[in-house]
Amino acid sequence: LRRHATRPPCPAGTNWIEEARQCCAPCPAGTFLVRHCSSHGNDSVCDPCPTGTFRTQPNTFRKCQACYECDRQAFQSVLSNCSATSNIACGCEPGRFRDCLDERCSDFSCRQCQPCTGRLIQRPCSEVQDTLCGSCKPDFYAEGGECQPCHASTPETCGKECQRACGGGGGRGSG
Amino acid sequence: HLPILQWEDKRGLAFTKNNLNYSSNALVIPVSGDYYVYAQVTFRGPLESYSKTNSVTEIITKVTDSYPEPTQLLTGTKTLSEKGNSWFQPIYLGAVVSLEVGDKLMVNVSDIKLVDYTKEHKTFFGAFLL
Amino acid sequence: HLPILQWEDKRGLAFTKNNLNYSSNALVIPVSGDYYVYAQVTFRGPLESYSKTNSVTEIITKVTDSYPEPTQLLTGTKTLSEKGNSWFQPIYLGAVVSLEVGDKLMVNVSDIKLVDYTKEHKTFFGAFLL
Amino acid sequence: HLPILQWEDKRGLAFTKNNLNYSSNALVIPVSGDYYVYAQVTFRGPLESYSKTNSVTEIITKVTDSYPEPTQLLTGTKTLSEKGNSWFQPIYLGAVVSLEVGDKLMVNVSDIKLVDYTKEHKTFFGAFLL
Repeated sequence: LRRHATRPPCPAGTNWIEEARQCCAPCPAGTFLVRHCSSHGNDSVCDPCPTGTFRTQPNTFRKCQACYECDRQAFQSVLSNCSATSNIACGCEPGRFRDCLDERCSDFSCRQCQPCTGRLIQRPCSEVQDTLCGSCKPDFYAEGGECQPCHASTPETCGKECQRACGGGGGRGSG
Repeated sequence: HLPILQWEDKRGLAFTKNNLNYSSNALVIPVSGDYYVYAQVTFRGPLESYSKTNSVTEIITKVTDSYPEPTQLLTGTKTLSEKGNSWFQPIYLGAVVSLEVGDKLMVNVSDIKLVDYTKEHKTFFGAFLL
Repeated sequence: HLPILQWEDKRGLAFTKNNLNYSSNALVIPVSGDYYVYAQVTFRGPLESYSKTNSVTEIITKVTDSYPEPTQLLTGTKTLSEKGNSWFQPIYLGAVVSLEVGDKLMVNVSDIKLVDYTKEHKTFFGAFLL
Repeated sequence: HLPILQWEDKRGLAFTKNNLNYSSNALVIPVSGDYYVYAQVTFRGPLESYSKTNSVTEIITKVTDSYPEPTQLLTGTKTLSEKGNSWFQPIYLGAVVSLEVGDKLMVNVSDIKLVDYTKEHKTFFGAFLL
């Protein structure tokens, strides 16, 4: 035996409204329920979501959801503004990529792309990952993990790698 | 979506009453009103060395039959600075939320493997009507 | 005094009722009594070109017209040990305090730039009469 | 057992009422029922000439005359990663528990020397009947 009256399931496309103890057609996305329907079920009163709020789906909620905000302090930028039917979407300002807190990446900071000074760019910086730097550019030679310009070296400082990359006696005034 | 925690609702310190029942990982709201909802999750590591994660997150969410997306009510996110050795990190959340009869409350976590479920007084979840 | 946080009191999950209204950054107590007062602030950093933050603090204060100084009711202060990379630190506070009609409750923080204001479920503030 | 904290129950923000009295370090339950019990302890260190602390723990326990062992109701335990310099770590706990008249509630800590007892708004303890 069921102690309290169970309610009949609502016909497809309608939601049970406890207050009205009946099924009503939901309000469209981008709106919320102001007044539930009368007995014939499809005359609910719905209002548009106020600015700064949204509903992505048809619903029988009394309020819309608050929009998120982009973290301007962390150099996030707005990819698409919050609308009545969609939350704000945030990305990174140019020259920065997302440093995600976890796999979901719902929280992220925007770190500066590395410049690859003196190096070839194997994969450019994008919204989701840092620049991938390649080997030294022509006229640059590798030294201590950095790429130094050939013209900056002198015969005395131009070691084996420098000579290989910069050809012969090294940088200034050579040839 | 993030993994949902399962709870003990009868044994030990756990209990439910006034029709605020627990079923399929959720507290089911019996009467519309304002509830103080709270949960603590104790996370513990070490993290697997390969894991890129260095944060833990706990979210209390609301699911309503008539709406396809869960609503995040309360979120606690903490970065970890004790990567290597063993660590403990409790996250407590609590606040008043307006709920409708039939709403379901759940606790999601960023990584279920990091949850310390060994002692009932370290990880807990509840709600009461104001 | 420490900076005072501003709050949303109508949109989304936010609401006020029973005359417990929000005005000029404060919850205004409508009737004397014991209230459970709570707030969570999620702090996050580091901010580039910003001196390294060693700690974050959240304080729930009470201001009474009849007394010039705010009273600190609840304080959460946490040192930070996250090196260099981005960090998140939630601080939750909650307790029962005796309040008089007209008292104003506010949340102060050590540094407003470090507050994560981007999602309503990460930083919140409220009170209810027992 | 872990050391038990002592509390101020009259001066400043502290108060007791409705026969929920404080005696010998415990809140004594005057009437059986469900209570929301909470406590925050702010720990701080390091203390000179003191071994490095790896973690801090706060436990709200219940002692019942009819049972020789205290029951751990709520536990917050946090490892510390602050290297050398001074650190602060608040731990907040709160939940609903079913209590009987005469039950005694206490707060235990891993190390009493590390408790910041200097300001009443940083370390506090309380309960209220639902």
